[in-house]
Amino acid sequence: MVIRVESAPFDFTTEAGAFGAGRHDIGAIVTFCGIVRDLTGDLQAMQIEHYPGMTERALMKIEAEATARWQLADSLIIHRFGLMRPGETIMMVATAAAHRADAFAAAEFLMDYLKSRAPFWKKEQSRGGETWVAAKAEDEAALTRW
Amino acid sequence: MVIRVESAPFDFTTEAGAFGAGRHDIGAIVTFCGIVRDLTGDLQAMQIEHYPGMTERALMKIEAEATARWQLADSLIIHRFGLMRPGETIMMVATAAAHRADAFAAAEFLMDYLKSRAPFWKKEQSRGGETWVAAKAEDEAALTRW
Amino acid sequence: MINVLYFAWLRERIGVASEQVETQAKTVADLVAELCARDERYAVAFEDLGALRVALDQDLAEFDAPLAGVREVAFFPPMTGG
Amino acid sequence: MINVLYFAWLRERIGVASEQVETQAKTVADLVAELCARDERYAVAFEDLGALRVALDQDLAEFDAPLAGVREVAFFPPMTGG
Repeated sequence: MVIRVESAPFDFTTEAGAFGAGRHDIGAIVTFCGIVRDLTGDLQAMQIEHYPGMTERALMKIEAEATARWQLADSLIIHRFGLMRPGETIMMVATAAAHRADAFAAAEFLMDYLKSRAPFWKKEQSRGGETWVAAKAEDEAALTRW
Repeated sequence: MVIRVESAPFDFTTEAGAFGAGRHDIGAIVTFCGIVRDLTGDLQAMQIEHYPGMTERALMKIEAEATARWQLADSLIIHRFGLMRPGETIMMVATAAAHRADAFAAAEFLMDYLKSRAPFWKKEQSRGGETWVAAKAEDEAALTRW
Repeated sequence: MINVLYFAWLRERIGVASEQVETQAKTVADLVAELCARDERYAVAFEDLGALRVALDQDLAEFDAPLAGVREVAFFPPMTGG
Repeated sequence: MINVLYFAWLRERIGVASEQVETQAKTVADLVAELCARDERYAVAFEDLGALRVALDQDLAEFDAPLAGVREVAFFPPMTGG
């Protein structure tokens, strides 16, 4: 159970490869990787602000809740803050379990809560200016399924 | 959209790293990795038999169905056959999408169908002998949610 | 002539992975009945059809499906991929 | 004395990231009312409380929550992590 909140870029491949390595009690690993996307080609950068202290606290609570609900062998949350370019990795979640249903459910739960309950705010910078990304009603609604 | 059915070991880390690399229209990547687990320490190896020809055909149908149902930028299925040791990677699925809900749903759909509709059969070899792994009612039931 | 394939424990019980079968069977169930009448090994292996699956020319099918035009029939237990 | 923090566009509108506030406010809503009375910038920023969230000592809370014993209050828009 590892939580990292950091500004430096991280390598998803390296992290995914190290996660659960060498263990024989794991049958299923699910990873989620969030990437700065730029559908229109206008985005220059994304700036992520966070609330130091509360961020780690919120992520720990979310991870503890997932561990209480599902049979997990391990879990990992990495979330960056600061400036990122299109195509760069913003964050990742990984879950390991004996069975795939636990790994999938826990990964989706972590993502849903992390979206709306961890204190991060995204601002997009394009040639036209800067815009704070608005929270989506569907992200808040996603929490009701748990 | 890539499907590979092969006996040689593959490196999940390398495959996950190459998947979706360099694209700016992808916001979410979900991967699933299935590993030979050995909860009791008794398992010596797992032997996976498949139906050459039908396997590729079944996986292509499943992947086409996922692509029709969700907005996917890319998808990947790799499944091994032959002899594997505990801790070795059996198979992986990866999905890439602009939004996480599509990536998660498609990955779970691919896994659910691949479990019960792709012609693979697992046999466990332990000191006590060889046993064919029985299909689980819960895996068949999982299909009803789609 | 139909090519008949067997997989997993069904292959082990019948003792061959595939065989060419000369048959006039109209459906999969008719073919199974012919095989069972031929040898005790088949009768034992096909005892519980509910525990078996069938594919016709590499597509899953039902046991009452017609065999007309089919070149390859495969019998096997429920699949355990993933 | 309570340490008050602002994030994202709320921080930009108010013009500071944090400040020490001398207050006798009983609830978060009371504190907001005090701030709004102090300066137009606050009144504009806090115009729609439904679009804002509050955390007391780094735990999410409601606007009617009591401030007794609280050392750090943070105001921010809905979070957009992930």
